[in-house]
Amino acid sequence: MYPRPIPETAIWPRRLYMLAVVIVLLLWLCPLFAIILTSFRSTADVMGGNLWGWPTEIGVIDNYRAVFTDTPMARYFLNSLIITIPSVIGVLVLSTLAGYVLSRYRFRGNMLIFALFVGGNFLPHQIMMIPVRDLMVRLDLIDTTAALIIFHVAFQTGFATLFMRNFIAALPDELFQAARAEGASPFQTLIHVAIPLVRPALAALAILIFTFVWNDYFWAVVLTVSDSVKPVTAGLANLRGEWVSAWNLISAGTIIVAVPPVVMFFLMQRHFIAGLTMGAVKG
Amino acid sequence: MQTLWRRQRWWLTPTLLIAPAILLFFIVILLSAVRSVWISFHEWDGFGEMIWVGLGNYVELYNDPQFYVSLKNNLIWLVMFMAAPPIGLAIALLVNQKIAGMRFLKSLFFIPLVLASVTVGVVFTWVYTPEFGLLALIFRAFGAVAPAVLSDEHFVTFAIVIAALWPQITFCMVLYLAGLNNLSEELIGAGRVDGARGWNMLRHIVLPQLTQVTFIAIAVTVVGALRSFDMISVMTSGGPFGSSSVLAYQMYEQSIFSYRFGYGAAIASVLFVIMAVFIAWYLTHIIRSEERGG
Amino acid sequence: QDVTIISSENNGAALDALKSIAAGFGKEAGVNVVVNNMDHEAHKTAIRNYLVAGAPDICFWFSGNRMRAFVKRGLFDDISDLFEKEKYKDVLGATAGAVTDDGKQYGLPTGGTLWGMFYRKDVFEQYGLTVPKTAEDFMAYGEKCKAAGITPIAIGTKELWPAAGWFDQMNLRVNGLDKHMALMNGEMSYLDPALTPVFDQWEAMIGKGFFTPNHTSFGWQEAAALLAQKKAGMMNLGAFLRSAFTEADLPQLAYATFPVLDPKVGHFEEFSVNSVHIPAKAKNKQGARDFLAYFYKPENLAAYLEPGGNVPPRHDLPPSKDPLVNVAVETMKSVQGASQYYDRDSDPDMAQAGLVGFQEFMAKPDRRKAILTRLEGTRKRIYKI
Amino acid sequence: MTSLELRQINKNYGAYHALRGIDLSVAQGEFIVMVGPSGCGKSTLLKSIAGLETISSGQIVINGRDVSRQEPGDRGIAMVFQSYALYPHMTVAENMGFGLRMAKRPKAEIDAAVARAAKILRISDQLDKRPKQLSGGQRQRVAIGRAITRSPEVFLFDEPLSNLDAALRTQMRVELSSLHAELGATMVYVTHDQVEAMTMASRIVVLNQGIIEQVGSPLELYRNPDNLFVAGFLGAPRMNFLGVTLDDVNGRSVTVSAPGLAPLTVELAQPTTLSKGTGLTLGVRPEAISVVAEGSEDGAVHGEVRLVEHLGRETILYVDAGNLQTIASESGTGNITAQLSYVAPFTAGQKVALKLDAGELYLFAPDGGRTISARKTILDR
Amino acid sequence: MTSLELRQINKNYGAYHALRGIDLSVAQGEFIVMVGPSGCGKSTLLKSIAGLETISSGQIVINGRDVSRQEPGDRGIAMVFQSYALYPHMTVAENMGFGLRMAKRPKAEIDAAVARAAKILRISDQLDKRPKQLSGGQRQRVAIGRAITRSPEVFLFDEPLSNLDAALRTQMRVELSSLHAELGATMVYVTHDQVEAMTMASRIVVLNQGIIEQVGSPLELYRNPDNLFVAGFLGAPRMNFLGVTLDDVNGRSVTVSAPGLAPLTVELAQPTTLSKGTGLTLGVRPEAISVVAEGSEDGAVHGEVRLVEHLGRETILYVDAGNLQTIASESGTGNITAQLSYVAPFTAGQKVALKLDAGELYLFAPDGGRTISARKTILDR
Ligand SMILES: Nc1ncnc2c1ncn2[C@@H]1O[C@H](COP(=O)(O)OP(=O)(O)OP(=O)(O)O)[C@@H](O)[C@H]1O
Ligand SMILES: Nc1ncnc2c1ncn2[C@@H]1O[C@H](COP(=O)(O)OP(=O)(O)OP(=O)(O)O)[C@@H](O)[C@H]1O
Ligand SMILES: [Mg+2]
Ligand SMILES: [Mg+2]
Repeated sequence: MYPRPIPETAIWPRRLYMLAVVIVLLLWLCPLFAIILTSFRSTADVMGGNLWGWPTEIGVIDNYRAVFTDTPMARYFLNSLIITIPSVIGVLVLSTLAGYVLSRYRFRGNMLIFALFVGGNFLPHQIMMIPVRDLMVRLDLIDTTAALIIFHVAFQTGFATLFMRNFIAALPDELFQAARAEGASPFQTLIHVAIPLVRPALAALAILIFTFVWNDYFWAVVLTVSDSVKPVTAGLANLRGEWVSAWNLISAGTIIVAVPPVVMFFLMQRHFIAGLTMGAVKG
Repeated sequence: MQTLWRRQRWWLTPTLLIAPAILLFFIVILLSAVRSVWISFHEWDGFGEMIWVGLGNYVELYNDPQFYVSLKNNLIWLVMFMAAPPIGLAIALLVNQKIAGMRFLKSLFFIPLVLASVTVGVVFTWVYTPEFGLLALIFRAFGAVAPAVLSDEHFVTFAIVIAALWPQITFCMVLYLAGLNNLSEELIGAGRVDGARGWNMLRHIVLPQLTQVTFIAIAVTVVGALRSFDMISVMTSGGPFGSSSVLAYQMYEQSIFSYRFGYGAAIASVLFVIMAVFIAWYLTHIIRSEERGG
Repeated sequence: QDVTIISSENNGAALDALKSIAAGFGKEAGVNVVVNNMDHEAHKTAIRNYLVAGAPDICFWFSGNRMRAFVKRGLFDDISDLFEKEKYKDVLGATAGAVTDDGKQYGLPTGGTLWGMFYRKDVFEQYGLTVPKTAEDFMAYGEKCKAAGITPIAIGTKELWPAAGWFDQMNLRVNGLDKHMALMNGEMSYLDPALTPVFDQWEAMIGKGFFTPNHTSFGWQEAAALLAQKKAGMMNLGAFLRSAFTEADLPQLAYATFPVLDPKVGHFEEFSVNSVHIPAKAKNKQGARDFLAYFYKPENLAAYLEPGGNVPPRHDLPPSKDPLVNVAVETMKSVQGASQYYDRDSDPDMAQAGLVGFQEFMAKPDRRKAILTRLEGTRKRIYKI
Repeated sequence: MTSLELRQINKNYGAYHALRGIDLSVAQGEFIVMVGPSGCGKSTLLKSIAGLETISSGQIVINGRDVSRQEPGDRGIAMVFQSYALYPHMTVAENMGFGLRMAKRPKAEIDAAVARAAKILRISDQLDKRPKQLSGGQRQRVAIGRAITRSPEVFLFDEPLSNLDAALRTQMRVELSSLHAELGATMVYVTHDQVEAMTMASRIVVLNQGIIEQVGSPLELYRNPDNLFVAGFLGAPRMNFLGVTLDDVNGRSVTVSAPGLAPLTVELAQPTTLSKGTGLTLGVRPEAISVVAEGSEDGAVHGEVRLVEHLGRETILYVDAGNLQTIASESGTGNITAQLSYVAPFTAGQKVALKLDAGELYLFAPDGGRTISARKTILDR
Repeated sequence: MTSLELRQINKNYGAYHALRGIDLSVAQGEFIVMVGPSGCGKSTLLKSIAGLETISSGQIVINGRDVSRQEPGDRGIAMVFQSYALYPHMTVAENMGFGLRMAKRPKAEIDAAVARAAKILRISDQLDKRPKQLSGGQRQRVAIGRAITRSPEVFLFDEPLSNLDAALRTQMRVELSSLHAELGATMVYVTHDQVEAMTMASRIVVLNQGIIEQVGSPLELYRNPDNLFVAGFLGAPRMNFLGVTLDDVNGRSVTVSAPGLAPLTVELAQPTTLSKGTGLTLGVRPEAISVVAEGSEDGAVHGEVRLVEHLGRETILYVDAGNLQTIASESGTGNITAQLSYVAPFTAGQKVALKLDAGELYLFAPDGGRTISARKTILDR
């Protein structure tokens, strides 16, 4: 392990070290704390310019309630879930299938397909903006959650395939040979051998894709209009338009938007580093 | 039928399995990219007729001062973003200790990674707000007055990049943590026996083992820098007067605000070419390491 | 069949009014009415997409050039029939022109915004300020404010357009409406010497520090908040800035016209008209017409306009309870002509360049030549000169 | 009855010719062990039989059926891998039943087959554990159990014991032999380990660079290697090879000698056509060398002890035989290895005289190294 | 002169006590081999000496200096790892010179040291290659070379040969022994391999569960194991252990027997205080067992051959000795292993009578398994 572990017997150095880490962490998350604190302030304080002093009253409940009652935030939230969950599932399915094929079968063009997946994943979004919009128009999907789902699944599949391919390629060859020797079909091998083994990778990938999709703003702006389909990121931008200097409300909205990915992350974090370790970090 | 399937399944199965991903990805992503290049040779307002102008858009771009501002800003992004891998590594090293509670702190360090860039943009706009913001507060503590960084054409890009670095550093940190997990215990032991310590250990033993991670961190960072859009859109809309614009944002602005989709596509294509250089570098690296069997 | 509406209302009260009108109509007509509200700025982007695909049945937009851009491309429905049926021409007067193209009507004006200078009476009283009437007055006013420690003019140019508004006002006062419109229509050069005095005086004001420092950091609402918080003397905007004021402070808000810069020039004002339209691709055009007719009933329209402080397009509405509206109505009676607003009068492409240019000028007045040259280049490109 | 037959198997990896015309016929119930240096194609051959590699040409016949083009699962084989290749996410029972489950057999049948195999291997009480919870030897048993449940016609093993430690390896080796006796199935077994090869095989196949050098029973190969390669490959420490010249031919008896080596007489299998003076290779196993009193007339070689290794009751001497021309022995050229079956009090530097057991000399032809000395009896030497 | 001294070394991993009061004194130039079952703490001890693990208590003294709290790089040791642990991004020369470079030695000195080490190991022509371009044996040499360049006071090896194949392992083993003779340095060597332990060690240290069971020369340990553990650990095939009861005590001579085992007389090291009827363990190595004619009075055990293994000239018999109570032998309980040093024509199922060599019997005390039989001479048994 590097850096060298502080020996378990050195209790004081360990405590001091933790203290130092906590201090760095506080600095690191300082902007976040600032906004959390602000979200607790009452409107009167904010309007009166009392942004950092002792709050005259606590506005947490009012602020957070305002976000949900004065705006369609609840709706945006639901939309985001409607968009994000199928996207994550779609990406996981497609990329597992593609990653399995790319890592377990040698055929001409294997590398080329892989390269295109990887390369496409690095394209600037803007270059696809107009044609994707046109495509969705032609499919009559513009301003529907389906448009966002299709786009996100298509785009994230590039990255996810790279990830899954590396992960499955890192599994021992002999497991697959054993399955084949036992008469399992390629599809059975995928279901019974590959997928159970890549579960940690799927977990890590699920977190990443979830945050990518949940956090998308650009495509939300390009492909949606109606409140009934707009995700929270675009919703948050809307809020800012309405509440320009009501920093307490904006802060509350911001925190609310951030909650699901943070929760998701904490739920799955056990697998996160482990999953990444095998999948992403290999070339 | 049954036997036909059994005979042919060795190639049919993989084909069927990979087909959906390929179809979707190629149609939605790759075809769109190609079509965009095609659009860049036209003058088009997004709904009317497309008028062929050949390289007209590119010629205009060549003479557009805003283009160079954006290009310069992209460069600033690129250069400043390169701070993300080393800082990410530093934090990863800091938290890579097995002490009770460290796991939880580590997870807290990850938070910026999962925040939406809109969120980060809002957070930092708040930090930078003149008079009320955190930055102003800090300056005031030292008896100084904070510059209004978001309205100063000289500071604005740096200010946005610093905000954008926040999640980017986190991403690099996560990658490095994964990499540090994978270090060979024996190599480190060998290094220690050879008397390498501290910086020497990092430089000669640890970093060489992290080259793959560093490579990915740099790749992700470069892409992030070139793609930067959300933060600019949220924090300044390219302002003041275009001074914080980058190619991606300028493209968006031209297409959406000025209704010049052909011109926007041309900007996107230029961005694409810049990116292509990088993608090519990345792919050759990957393919080469594949061939080495890694 | 449903009726869907996309609005871009930043004013919560107005939005509520719209929603209750919609609900009322829904109940009456027995249909489901959906109101999608968007951020004002985001809406400007979104409308380009949704008019082409996924159009609602009703959308809010701006009349004048901005409307015509869509009309030219056949994206707005011709509602002359509705005009005939409901005899709107009789009640609309001049504003009908703003929604007319080639003799046909494409929308209903929802309300006009008269632009001008707003201030707090109590602040003026407190510091002994008076409303500036002339250029000299204005300079004196500015000095006095600064001496009192408040900003003479609150402005936030983050959204770009407030700077252009200032330009419009000055150009109208210096060059008059015809020359201004010539510039807007691309018929006049941005390097024309006639513009020199405009920028000279503007530059002098900037040089003296009359405007909010770091104005590019602020949106108009934040700037309006400065006015409300008594940190600034005046602000050039429409009456909608009242949304930054608390109910208790509202009576203090007062309107004044922009100072006269050249007494030889006539009285022109900037008066922009918002409007509501039926997209050509709307699915339920009949429902949309029914809704518009309902919406445009005097009582409904009045309810909708009430919170925003806009000037009613129909002259058969009862007088507003809002003194500011009544002032505006009065003012409009004496005006010799009106422009809409920089970004509504000029080509969108040109507008984008102009908005950025004026913001830059306000921040870096010394770059005037470069900025104007650039704008001129854009004008030449757009109008193919 | 022939259980497995390989006919002219060729396998190319691109330009690389990994298997070159392999012919082999294995009788029902035989235990065939394949040995050969690393990279000689053992695994490739095994995988080709299993169907995990497609052969370039030739035929694989199992119990009379040509299975060359069939899927591995349909060939009636089962394979045990070096790394066990157990599915880590399945229990022992699931691992063992996986093949039958894939073949959609009824659950009762699967359970019965698993129980039977578990009983044979004495792992019935481990069935609910996961591979991670098992020791190396137990894992190996599960891997074998997985093969057994499928009741294949041919078992294939690719170095199944090489990941175990020495003691466990010995134990599993014995168990595998018993299992073979019990099941009576045909087994093909690849190993690096000489002891495994010698002790388990009905017949050993020696592979080298994609061709079969020799096939035969362990003792036959040990006592009567067909050529220099096989002679050198089997036996540890390795056979000593000395460069000698043909001094005299007398019917089927020849005399050879070398500088530093007293003349020795060797019986040939057939009268030779080689002419005097030809350079040949003489082979003698370390255990056929003994130390005699200095000056004894039996002393064929004189040298200085370079290193002594004591192995319980055996002693291995590495003797520096001066200018004697030896060929690539373990202790480097110029050394001769002797293995004494007693604890010998030698120390490095000591001068010794070595006697080569006259009945235990091998002579190899100059090119290709074909054995030309007479065949030895296998028992009672 | 004492080169390395361990005093009461303890090491805890949390609650797990991995090393328990290890005491050991190693003389300058000794070759110490540590053996023991997996998990007994060999690597832990080696790493503790190197300083890669911090010991919980005790002292490590190298050439008179207490280094217990020093950094690995300052202890004057060099370590060779099982997986070589070569720096993949450095050339061979850089790998070998890295330690000196870290010590900021002048370049000329580093180059000279590398060249010298490379010459000793015959890899001078490989210096510019990277580890990946080398074969296993070459890599192993580079790893050793890296240790040599640092001219350490003590070399530490952790199973350095276990990743090599059998032939290479034998070769490297001999080379390492020569290297040791050449450098005259102190070496501590951990291995799983009995042959390595027996052939290379000046002294063997047998570790078990964190304590030292016995220290001594290879033959001493082989001939005179202190206890049942050491007796069973060294020697392959393993010593046979039989449960016997004490029948008779006659001064230092006792008679033991068991059902199925004729009474045997064993000499003790000291007069015993054990009473008749006590259960003891009798040990006899497979090579001390011979087959005698059925009905001969020498036949101490009668049984049926279960398995025969032919190893070149040796034959190993696994004999099912009926109701004889044997303890955990390789072929399972109830079997007795005999190793005959000739090719024996036995087949499974045959009835045989076995004779146990009277001078080669070991007797172990009931608890802890301390050896109570008399010590054997090492030579000339
Ligand atoms: N997929 C492959 N592509 C190209 N060459 C291969 C491939 N698999 C094996 N080879 C080559 O074929 C030869 C035989 O390989 P094989 O694995 O059969 O050797 P082996 O006898 O099993 O060796 P070992 O004892 O090391 O396991 C080797 O030279 C190897 O490099
Ligand atoms: N870092 C550690 N934390 C906890 N326990 C450990 C650690 N390292 C080793 N151990 C335990 O200490 C004991 C000794 O381990 P060690 O690696 O020294 O064994 P070994 O004798 O080298 O075994 P092997 O022959 O398998 O290499 C083992 O039981 C092991 O599980
Ligand atoms: Mg192999
Ligand atoms: Mg170990």
